[in-house]
Amino acid sequence: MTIDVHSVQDAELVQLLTPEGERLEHPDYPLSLSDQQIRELYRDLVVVRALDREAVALTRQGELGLWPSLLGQEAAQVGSGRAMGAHDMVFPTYREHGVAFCRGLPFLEILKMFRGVNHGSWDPKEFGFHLYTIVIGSQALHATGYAMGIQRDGFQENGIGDAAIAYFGDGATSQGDVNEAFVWAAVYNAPVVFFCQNNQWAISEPLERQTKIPLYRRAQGFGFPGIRVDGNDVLATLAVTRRALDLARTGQGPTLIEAFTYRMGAHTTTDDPTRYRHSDELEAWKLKDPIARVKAYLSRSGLAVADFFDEVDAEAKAASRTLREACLALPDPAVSAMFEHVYRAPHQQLDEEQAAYEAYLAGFETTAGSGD
Amino acid sequence: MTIDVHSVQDAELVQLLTPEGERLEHPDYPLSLSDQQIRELYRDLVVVRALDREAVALTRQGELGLWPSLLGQEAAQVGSGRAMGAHDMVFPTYREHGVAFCRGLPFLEILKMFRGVNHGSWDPKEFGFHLYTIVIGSQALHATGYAMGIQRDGFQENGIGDAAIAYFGDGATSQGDVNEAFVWAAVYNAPVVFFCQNNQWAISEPLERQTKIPLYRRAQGFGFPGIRVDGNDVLATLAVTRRALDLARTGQGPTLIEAFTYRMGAHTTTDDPTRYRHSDELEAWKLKDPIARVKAYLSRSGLAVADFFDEVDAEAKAASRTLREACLALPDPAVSAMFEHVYRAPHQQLDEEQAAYEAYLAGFETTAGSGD
Amino acid sequence: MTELLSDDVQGQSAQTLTLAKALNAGMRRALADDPQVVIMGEDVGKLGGVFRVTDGLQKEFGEDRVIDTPLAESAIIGTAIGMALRGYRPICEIQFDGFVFPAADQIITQLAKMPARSQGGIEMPVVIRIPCGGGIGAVEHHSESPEAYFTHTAGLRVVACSNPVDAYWMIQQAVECPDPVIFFEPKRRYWDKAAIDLSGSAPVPFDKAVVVRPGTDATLLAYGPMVKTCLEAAEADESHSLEVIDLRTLSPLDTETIFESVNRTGRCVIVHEAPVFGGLGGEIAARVTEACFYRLEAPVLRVGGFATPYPPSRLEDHYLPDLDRVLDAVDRTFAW
Amino acid sequence: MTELLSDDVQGQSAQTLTLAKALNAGMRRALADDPQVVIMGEDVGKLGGVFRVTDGLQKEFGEDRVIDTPLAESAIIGTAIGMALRGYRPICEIQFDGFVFPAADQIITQLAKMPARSQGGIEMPVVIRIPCGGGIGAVEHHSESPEAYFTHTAGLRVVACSNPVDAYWMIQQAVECPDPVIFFEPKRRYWDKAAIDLSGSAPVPFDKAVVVRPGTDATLLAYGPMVKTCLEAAEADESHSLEVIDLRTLSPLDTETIFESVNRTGRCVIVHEAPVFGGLGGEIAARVTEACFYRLEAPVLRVGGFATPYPPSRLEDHYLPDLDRVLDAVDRTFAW
Ligand SMILES: Cc1ncc(C[n+]2csc(CCOP(=O)(O)OP(=O)(O)O)c2C)c(N)n1
Ligand SMILES: Cc1ncc(C[n+]2csc(CCOP(=O)(O)OP(=O)(O)O)c2C)c(N)n1
Ligand SMILES: [Mg+2]
Ligand SMILES: [Mg+2]
Repeated sequence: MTIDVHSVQDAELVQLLTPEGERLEHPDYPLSLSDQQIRELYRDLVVVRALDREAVALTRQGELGLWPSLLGQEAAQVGSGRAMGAHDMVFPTYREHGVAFCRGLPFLEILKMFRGVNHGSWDPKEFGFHLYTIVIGSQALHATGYAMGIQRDGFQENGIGDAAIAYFGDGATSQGDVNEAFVWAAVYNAPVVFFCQNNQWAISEPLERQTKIPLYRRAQGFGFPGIRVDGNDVLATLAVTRRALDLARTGQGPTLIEAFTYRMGAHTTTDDPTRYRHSDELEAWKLKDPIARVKAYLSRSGLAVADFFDEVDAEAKAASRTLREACLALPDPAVSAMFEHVYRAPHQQLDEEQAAYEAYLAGFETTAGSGD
Repeated sequence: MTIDVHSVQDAELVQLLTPEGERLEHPDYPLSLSDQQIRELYRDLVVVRALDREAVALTRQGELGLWPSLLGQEAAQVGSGRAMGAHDMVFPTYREHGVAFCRGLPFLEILKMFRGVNHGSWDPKEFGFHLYTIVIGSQALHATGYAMGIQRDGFQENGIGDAAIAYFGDGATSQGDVNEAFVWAAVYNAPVVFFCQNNQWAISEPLERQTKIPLYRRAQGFGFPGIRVDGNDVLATLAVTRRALDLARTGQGPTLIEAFTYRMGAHTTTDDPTRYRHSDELEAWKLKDPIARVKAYLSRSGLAVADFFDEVDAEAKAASRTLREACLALPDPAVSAMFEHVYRAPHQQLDEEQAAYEAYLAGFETTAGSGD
Repeated sequence: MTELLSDDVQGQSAQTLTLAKALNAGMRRALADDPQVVIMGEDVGKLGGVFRVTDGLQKEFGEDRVIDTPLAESAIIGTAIGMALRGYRPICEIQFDGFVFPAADQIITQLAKMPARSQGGIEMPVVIRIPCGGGIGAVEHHSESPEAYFTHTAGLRVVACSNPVDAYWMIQQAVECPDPVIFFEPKRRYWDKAAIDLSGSAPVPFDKAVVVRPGTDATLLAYGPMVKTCLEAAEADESHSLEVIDLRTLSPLDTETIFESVNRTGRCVIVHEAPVFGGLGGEIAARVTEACFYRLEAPVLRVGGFATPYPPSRLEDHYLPDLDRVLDAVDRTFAW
Repeated sequence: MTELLSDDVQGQSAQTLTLAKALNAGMRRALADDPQVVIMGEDVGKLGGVFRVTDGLQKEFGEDRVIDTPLAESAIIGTAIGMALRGYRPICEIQFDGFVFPAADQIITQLAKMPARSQGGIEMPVVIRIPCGGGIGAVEHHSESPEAYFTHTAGLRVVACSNPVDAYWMIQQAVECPDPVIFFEPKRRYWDKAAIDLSGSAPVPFDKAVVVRPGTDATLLAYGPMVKTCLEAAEADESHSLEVIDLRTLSPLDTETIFESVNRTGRCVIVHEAPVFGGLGGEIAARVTEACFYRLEAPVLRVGGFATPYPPSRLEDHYLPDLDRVLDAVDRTFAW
């Protein structure tokens, strides 16, 4: 099967930092960051990768039920995550741990979900980061509706315009909901950015099962701009996302960003990618690692020295240790948590079920002198 | 609201016969028809319009529950309908009476559905014309799946390649199912033609509620060709559809055809378009009438004389009369029809329900000495 | 704001309105009371909906608040969820019962689950209006009663109005409700009229059933379009005193009102247009039987649609429960 | 062709297989028997499905017959309908129970209705396989039991297998069935093993329930994953002789087998993982009550999920009916 979706890559790809760590300029995407800001991006990338790796380890040890690793997608997530303003609202899938990190969401909150403690129950408003959505593509519509709300609020609640940004994968572009979101966003000129991480795989299915042409071109068919960015380039991702968010918040409508990247790990910890893909693909992508190129750039240009890299590594290690400890200390949820938030107004049948079940559980306590 | 979807019209529109009846050539769509063939197309257009008008009249008289008139869309339907081969399979909406006519489906079959005698129960295989589909967009997927079946049959059952063709409206392009059909058709390179009759309205909603750009460009976003044809031009529609079907049956994949036309009547007989659209729009479109231009062409070029036109009118009138009589003579369905075709294998609960209901009805007969 | 409006409304107090107009008046009041309320759907704006239920509202409240949407039900609900996340209170219209299914995923996996998913952090005050039921001679997909799909979906409240007065109040209660509400409207009763006191506040709580006709011998349970049918049946039955309860709320069920009645009468017939098989009647029958086991003189009987798709309109009179079929079941319960 | 295959299969006769492998063997046989059979779904090809139920089938039968599809459930069913119209017999896989809802419209308005719509002219031999139920510690949407949405949908047959032998035969019966079949697979039992005689023909008809454990005092009705739970409960109950029926077919219901049992025992408990409220149990309870009214010593009781979304996995043991909750209901029915 010919992957013509790849062949066009180089010509159409926005890149500001080559895999070798060479800084490029792009006429449409000027980016000036302070040295400190670039070091911060490096720090984000390293810490996010470390935390993700810790979560994988915790899963292997049976502490989490499952973990969808972001390995390889750090730059796409940190670059876009750092492009946002405080009041923008992110609508993630289940793999946006790096974006979550940039939004200030404690990593532990994500672990709770994969430990089965809750369904991912942080406060979206506090972090400008909606709950993870597992049903593929659904959140693209939520983001679009949220953006319609922004329009009705006169674009701003907060002095500067707000925008919504929906994340989804290459596989998700086949879902009706995602395409309906494109229709709506275009028709209403809604302030929403569609951020597609094309990591080349939807579980075992390669990109050519979802499209014959590069995904960013989908947007053309709906009448708004699409752009492909090197998703392993944190600078390019940042610049492209910033621009798209600016367009959105100034009433210039939606943009589709295709972040061209690669899922370096398994789909989730329960997946075995050796069943469906060749290791040479993986090897080729290793050369495009999102972190190595920033390190190369920082070193080469003298923006950082060995001490800095050691410091960051140490920080990542410490954060991982803290995460692990906090995870292991997580209490199981109370039985009442299952019943109490289904409705806000009373629901007679559910209330009766809860009462009956609690009485039933209490029966064991009485009988056995103990219970949970 | 600016309708930028209209402004591009002329440049991008394939037209072979102007509203004034002038024959144009198009480099990509050569069409050579015999005089007789053109007269036949004229006949189709006139008869279809007459039958449709008769159905509207029958509805007004309470003989049908509802009728979605094709008034104004005759050329789009006859042109495409006459482009097909015997083994192609059409997947219509609820308004494709003209296509149905070209496929040899007796008009009465359609009336049965709108009289509430059945749900539109002709044999799709006999006519190469699937049942009407009311749920907007669903049939686009059926057509695509059918086309996948054609591929698996080695493209032909019958000596020449088969193709599937899905009809839908401008409103339908917003539905997830239609866009999913685009994804699938592109990915599998399925032998399917998507024939969108853009009649400018989805009930009360104008085109700009569904798209910001011309609809035919949607296909680009999925990686297959889209083309806009003058849907009031029976020759252009025929040529463009023929070409698309040929591409499909020779393994060259899907095409989206946007037939640019206008719904001259109400959405259905229960609709009141004066609530939402201006009569000047209607007046402007009257000048582009699909039948007048063929008549003008036939007259001007001497391909037909007054006798011919009178003959066709008489034929249309006779067909309408026959249709009316047959409609009025339609028997009501038997109660058993409701039960008997839900399952092929026995279904105990349904069988019991049928038996009980028939016994219940029989009870009335016993009591009243009559029943239905 | 509310003060001001009450005055406006007072002026129109005790009007005679059709059920459709009552809904319209209820929504007008909701839109006026709360600037976060919006209406979304196909043809709800300029046309005022295919049943004119939203007639005039776009003109009055503008295109930003009464939104003609592209043609996609999943997107109507999906974007309504997004608007609710931004603080809005959308009222979505599904044009006909049979067209709710493209939105099933957004309703079942997102709208219904998001409050529980967030452990209460997220409120989803979204109302989904669905004209339902048959009897208007329509084509396929325009006459269905899909309530059981939603009553089985935890996280949703499901209600059905049966008359103009309830229509006026219940739509407002639905908008005020912090939970997502599936709101069924009996389309063949849209033109039924009643005098409605448009001022004041709702006479009956949102989650209560109402005994609409007291009786002593058997209890008829119905909702939506079948309430009127049951009332007519009760009137027609000269040999028994039939109590008729309008359930109004389908999830939760007001079992207190139901059980009190059946414990008194000892007989119960449930009537709905939806297919009996797997319908809401089974749930009610099971609960009634459990709660009133020793008082039941006969099993709870159900009258409803058959296990077939809704038939072509020339057969719908056979499909739909009518006075005779209701009384047949009543007779059977007495003959048990 | 069938002759030839029977020989092949004979060679493997009486193998011990897991439920997942039994399904695999059943589908292999269906694919080999009938060239019109195809498999469609996400990751069903090279990966062999996330539960490996289709493992090796693409390799054996090619990419044209075991089709990895784009990621869209509505399209999986919609194109399967199209393929069926062209004469194919698709077996569609929905990856997890919670992901069937994007396909609800195609299933409910098209697949289920098309045979009736066509007055029998169109046959829709489409099978939709859905791994269902909880108990595997999964995240949201991966542990649900949506059967009641489909049993309420006229035109569909709905079945659930509970053990490897049934899995092997029922999947073949489903493929042979001219009606659309929703085929539920109890995912937490995928690894249960049993010896299966792979040759011959199905030992039990497709539309029959089976008494899997005879008893005299009360009847337990279950299907899918709960059959094993009920068998364990019956074993554990030393004071009563409990009969366990595996329903196998949910639409239609084999009421003959059910009523015969309850008329004998006088007591009945229905167990399913799906929420009790609006679940299939209500339908069964209503029918059992009507048919066995004078034999029932207690109302039919139901044990099932609560009227909540499926909870996070650390709470699923509370949500899922287990041996204790089943026996609690049994005790209640005896104490009535
Ligand atoms: C509606 C739906 N169908 C199926 C699934 C199962 N599923 C989970 S992830 C996945 C693949 C998603 O691929 P992609 O969109 O590329 O995102 P990625 O996992 O690569 O980040 C599938 C099929 C799901 N979660 N939702
Ligand atoms: C899923 C669905 N939603 C809503 C409807 C109600 N409805 C019938 S026709 C129509 C408008 C269709 O517009 P378009 O696709 O442009 O076709 P046209 O009627 O103009 O031929 C609508 C909303 C429907 N039939 N199906
Ligand atoms: Mg991917
Ligand atoms: Mg239209």
